[in-house]
Amino acid sequence: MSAKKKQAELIEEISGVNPLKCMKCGKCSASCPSYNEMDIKPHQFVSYVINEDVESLVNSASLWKCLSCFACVERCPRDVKPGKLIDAARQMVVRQKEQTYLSPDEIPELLDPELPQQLLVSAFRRYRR
Amino acid sequence: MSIENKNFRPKIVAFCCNWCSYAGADLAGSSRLSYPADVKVIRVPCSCRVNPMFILRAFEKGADGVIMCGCHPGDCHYSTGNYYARRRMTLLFSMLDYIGVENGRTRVEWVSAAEGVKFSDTMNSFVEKIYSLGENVRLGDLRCRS
Amino acid sequence: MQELINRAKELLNDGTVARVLGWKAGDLPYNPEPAFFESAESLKDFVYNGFCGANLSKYMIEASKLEGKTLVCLKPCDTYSFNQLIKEHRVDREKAYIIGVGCKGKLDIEKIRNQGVKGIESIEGAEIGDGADELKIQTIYGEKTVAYADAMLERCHVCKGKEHKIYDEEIFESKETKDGERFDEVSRIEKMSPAEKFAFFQKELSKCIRCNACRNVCPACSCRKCVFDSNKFDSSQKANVDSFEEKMFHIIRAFHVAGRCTDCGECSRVCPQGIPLHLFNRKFIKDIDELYGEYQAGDDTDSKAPLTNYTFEDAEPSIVGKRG
Amino acid sequence: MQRIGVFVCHCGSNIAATVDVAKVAEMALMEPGVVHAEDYQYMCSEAGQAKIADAIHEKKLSGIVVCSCSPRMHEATFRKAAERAGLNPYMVEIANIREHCSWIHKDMEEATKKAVILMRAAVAKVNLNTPLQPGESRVTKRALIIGGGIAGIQTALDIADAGYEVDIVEKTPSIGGRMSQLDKTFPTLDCSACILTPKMVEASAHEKINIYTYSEVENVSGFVGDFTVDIRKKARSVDMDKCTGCGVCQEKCPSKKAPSEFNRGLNNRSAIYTPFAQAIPNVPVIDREACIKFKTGKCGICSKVCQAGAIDYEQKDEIITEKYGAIVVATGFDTINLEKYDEYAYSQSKDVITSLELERVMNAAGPTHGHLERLSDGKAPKEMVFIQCVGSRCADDRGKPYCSKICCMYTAKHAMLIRDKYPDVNVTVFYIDVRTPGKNFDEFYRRAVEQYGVNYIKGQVGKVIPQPNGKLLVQGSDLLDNRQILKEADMVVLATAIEPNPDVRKIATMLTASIDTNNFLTEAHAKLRPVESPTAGIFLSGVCQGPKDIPETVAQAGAAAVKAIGLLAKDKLLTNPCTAHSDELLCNGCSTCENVCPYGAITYEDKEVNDHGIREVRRLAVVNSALCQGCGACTVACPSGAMDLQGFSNRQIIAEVDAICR
Repeated sequence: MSAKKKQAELIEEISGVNPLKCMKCGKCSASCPSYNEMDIKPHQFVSYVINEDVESLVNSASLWKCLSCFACVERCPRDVKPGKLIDAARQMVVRQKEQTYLSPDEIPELLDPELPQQLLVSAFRRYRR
Repeated sequence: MSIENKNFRPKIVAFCCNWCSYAGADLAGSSRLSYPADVKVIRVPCSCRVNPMFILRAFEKGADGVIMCGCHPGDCHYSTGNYYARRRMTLLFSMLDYIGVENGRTRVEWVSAAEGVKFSDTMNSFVEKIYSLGENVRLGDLRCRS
Repeated sequence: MQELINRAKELLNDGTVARVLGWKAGDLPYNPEPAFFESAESLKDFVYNGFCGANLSKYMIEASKLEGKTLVCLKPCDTYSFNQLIKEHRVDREKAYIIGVGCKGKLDIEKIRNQGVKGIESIEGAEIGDGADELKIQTIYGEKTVAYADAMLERCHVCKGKEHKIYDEEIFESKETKDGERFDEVSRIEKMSPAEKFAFFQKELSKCIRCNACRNVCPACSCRKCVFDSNKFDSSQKANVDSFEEKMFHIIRAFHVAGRCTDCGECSRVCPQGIPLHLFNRKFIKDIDELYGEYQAGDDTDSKAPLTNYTFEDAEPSIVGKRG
Repeated sequence: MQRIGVFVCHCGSNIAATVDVAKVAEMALMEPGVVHAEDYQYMCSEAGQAKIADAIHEKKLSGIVVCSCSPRMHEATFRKAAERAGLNPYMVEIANIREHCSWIHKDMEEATKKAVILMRAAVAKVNLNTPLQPGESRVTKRALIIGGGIAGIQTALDIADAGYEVDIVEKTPSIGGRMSQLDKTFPTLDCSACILTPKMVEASAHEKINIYTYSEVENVSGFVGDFTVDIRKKARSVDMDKCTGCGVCQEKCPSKKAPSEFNRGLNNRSAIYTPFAQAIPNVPVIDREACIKFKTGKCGICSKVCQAGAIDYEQKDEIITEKYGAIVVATGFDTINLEKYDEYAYSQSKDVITSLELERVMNAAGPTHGHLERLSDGKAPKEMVFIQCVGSRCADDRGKPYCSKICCMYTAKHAMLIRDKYPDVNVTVFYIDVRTPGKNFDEFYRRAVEQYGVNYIKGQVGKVIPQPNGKLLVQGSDLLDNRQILKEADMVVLATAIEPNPDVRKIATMLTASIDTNNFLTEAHAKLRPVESPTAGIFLSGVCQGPKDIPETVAQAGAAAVKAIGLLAKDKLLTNPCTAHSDELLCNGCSTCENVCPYGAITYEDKEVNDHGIREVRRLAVVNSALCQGCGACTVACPSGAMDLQGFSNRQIIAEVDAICR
């Protein structure tokens, strides 16, 4: 199996998404608040994965422009959820950098008591897996 | 229960009603949705035709699993057949469980004529379950003299 | 007892009934047997005591075909069987004159023997009128006493009640004998591991000698021809001990009577090998009660039986695995 | 002992590619009773059937097994072939080695093994088969149509024109259905009412057609040729014979706050009402929920103003029981509930409407008398946005997985009509795909784009946000330009997915007609029997079977009518001989079987029997084989095993079990 194919499969595995279900309706791009900041648009994430070009996705600006607001995840009529794909690409980068995960009991002492609750929640939402 | 016999191929009897589940099995076939060859289907007009004696008979003759499929409750071709079948099978399975036969060896699943995918998924999971339970010793040997 | 005999004589003499179905003394003090009495004179052999466990309902199937009414003595628990037989059109209510006889618990000779009482010559205290809490037993080794309750059949400890469900007249007071829960033993088995359950039933069932006593005594097993004697299922009795029905006989029998069995306990009472056969029937009753609502076969003559009834919301068979 | 012939079909390569057919035939010869076995390329072909006939003659076969495709496919073919060769057709059994074997297994050895076992089971069964003779049942020459929309009306007219009595049962107070709510129809743009009303009138005037409006099917029993149906005629509170349809009652009715079903709740109607002016019958009903007389006991104005004295507050529901030979389901559709699509702001803004609501807005008899205006403030819109595929083609449970089929065309129609009548209104359509297969359909869509300048944008809308200024901000994407679009619109129209009428589930259950996961009625064969339900005598007309437009509905309605006529034209039907029968000597007379029989086919009789010399009168179960449908419920309920099912007897099934477990 080519390295490219492996990467694409890893994305599918991490995200749990089958990109072939996409019917290219564009509702994700229509919903995306960061659309104008992105070089690769949400609806295009899917075809990058299908075309096994995860490399471009990983090097894109979009990778870090996605807010994980999950509007595309909520509204996608085909259960494709581009937000999860881009999140998976981020996970892949994180894993490649060999950063390990925290264990839950390590977290409390790392928390700043001044930290806004909402930030914490959105961090959990973003990194939950 | 360990599976020592690596060549173990279970014998599985599937009773399917003519109107829904047999047609669902046909649809699985025409959609080329595979499931293990260990499953052999017996066509009955309705799930209510399945006498508990048939199921016990299958076990006694060496079946490792018996599954019965019928129309979804409310959709029986004969209006009410599957309701009676449901009670009969619930009680029979409970009795088998009561005498110590693993209840994974028996199953009832409602499969409509449109559910080829469900039929194949059901058979795949049932066969997998039977593989995990291994050969059926208990039912074939209920009254062996100690 | 004399009261009952007198009343039977009266009914015979005035032509209300043509015969009496009751019990007559056996050759031993503890084995009276069901009998028909055609004349007032023959009633001298009539007995009714603690050993008259036999359920006479089933004899009414044949008696219903005879000319005239039959006086039948039914204990409270027997009346359930009679109702069930009416429901199944097996007996003719018009052909029966039912005397609901009181009951203070029926005795199990095996329980007496198990207490080390052997060589029995006579037993005192088993009479219905005695009201004694103790049995005085004369044996060839001298007199022994056994508490009445300790000698009772299992079924009397979980008695369904003193009420006769159907009768023309009642005679004798009944006594409360219930001191256990009907489904305790079933629950105990349910909690066992599959291997333990299997071992338990294998041990019990391997005692079976296929004498068919359970089947022959069972009021629900009243088919003209039993499926086990029929070639329609390829299950007729064959010499081969390995054949299908040998192994599955008791399960199939229990299934055949499921929803119809009144839990009269006769199967276990008559089993010469002492197999607790009622545990099969009671399991079905317990499941039916839990899954489809409480149902007592023989409570009435017209309600729908659980296996010929349904609701859309009935439990799925997968509940068996989920209940654990 | 039977003399059995086994015929193994290659089905071209369908079977032969995965099953060693020669081996199956060879193994067959080792089975008890088998005296002949062969394999052939296409057993169902004329040559294949000739081989079966030849073998029956030459080898004097008493039974045959065909190892081929599903019995649901060719059992009838082979039974007929056997019958022509002089063999009782019920001496034929099929081993399904295609759908249940070759098509699902890849390994040849494994598939061959399984095919051999399936063959053995069929041989074991045939060994116990007995010749069966079908009985006859009568055909009631009357058809029932459930649903009085265009599908039901067309089917009724076609059946009635063939000379048979037809009853239409319609739930609402008038026939006409969805089509009566439409303004114009694509691709011709003719007015819906103009083409529908004559049909409604024709149906109501037809001497063979009887219409029950404001009525519902309550219970169905019986079977093909002989259904018995209870119809509940709901209390109309108006005497149909006396009412002249003058309409004064509706005018004078003081309760005018009930939402109009016909106008999709966009305006109100009176408590006593006809749904629309052309309603048939033109007799109002009193909505008892809304009527002041029924709620408070006071009022009675309609009764006072009715010259004909037709108002009857005491009227009660009436149950009519009627017999039918055939039943056609034409229950139609509704639009889905949009509450799970909050992003389109349907519940937040009155100016976001469904396409069906737009039909009412555009219609001269509608809430705005045909003027295109915003329902919030009555202003004329300048920017209109249409959103396609709302709830259609949806993989999750918010919508429907299928394409609703009609939306692309009606949206093009709406866009075109608006641009035609109001050229200053800009119309934008957000689409995923434009699907226009159909005669003159794509031309129609192109006209919308090319002639009428409708702006089609490829890309779905993500969100509709109501603005403080009353406008609607539409956030969409243009996938071809690769840009996100923010557009202020005055009105948004949602091409809402259609779904089968929710009542169809109840009706399908009564009819024992099968239904798919989307509540569409299943056809007997997707390609070859598209207007018949698998349940004999039940036919499908219109959207209840799947999404379709008016011409398709009318075509299917006609097809369903032809199938029903084909049934009604017969005087007698051959009945399935696979019915239950009771062994008199084993029967206890206990009534258990009677209690589970869904057809009332079992009765009890006192009969004299001779049981091995004992002559006595016994209470015995007797099966009426004309009523028995052969489900087998009684066979298992019977405690004594007296009840058995011909063609699926206890011994036959046990023989199959044994053969499989051997």
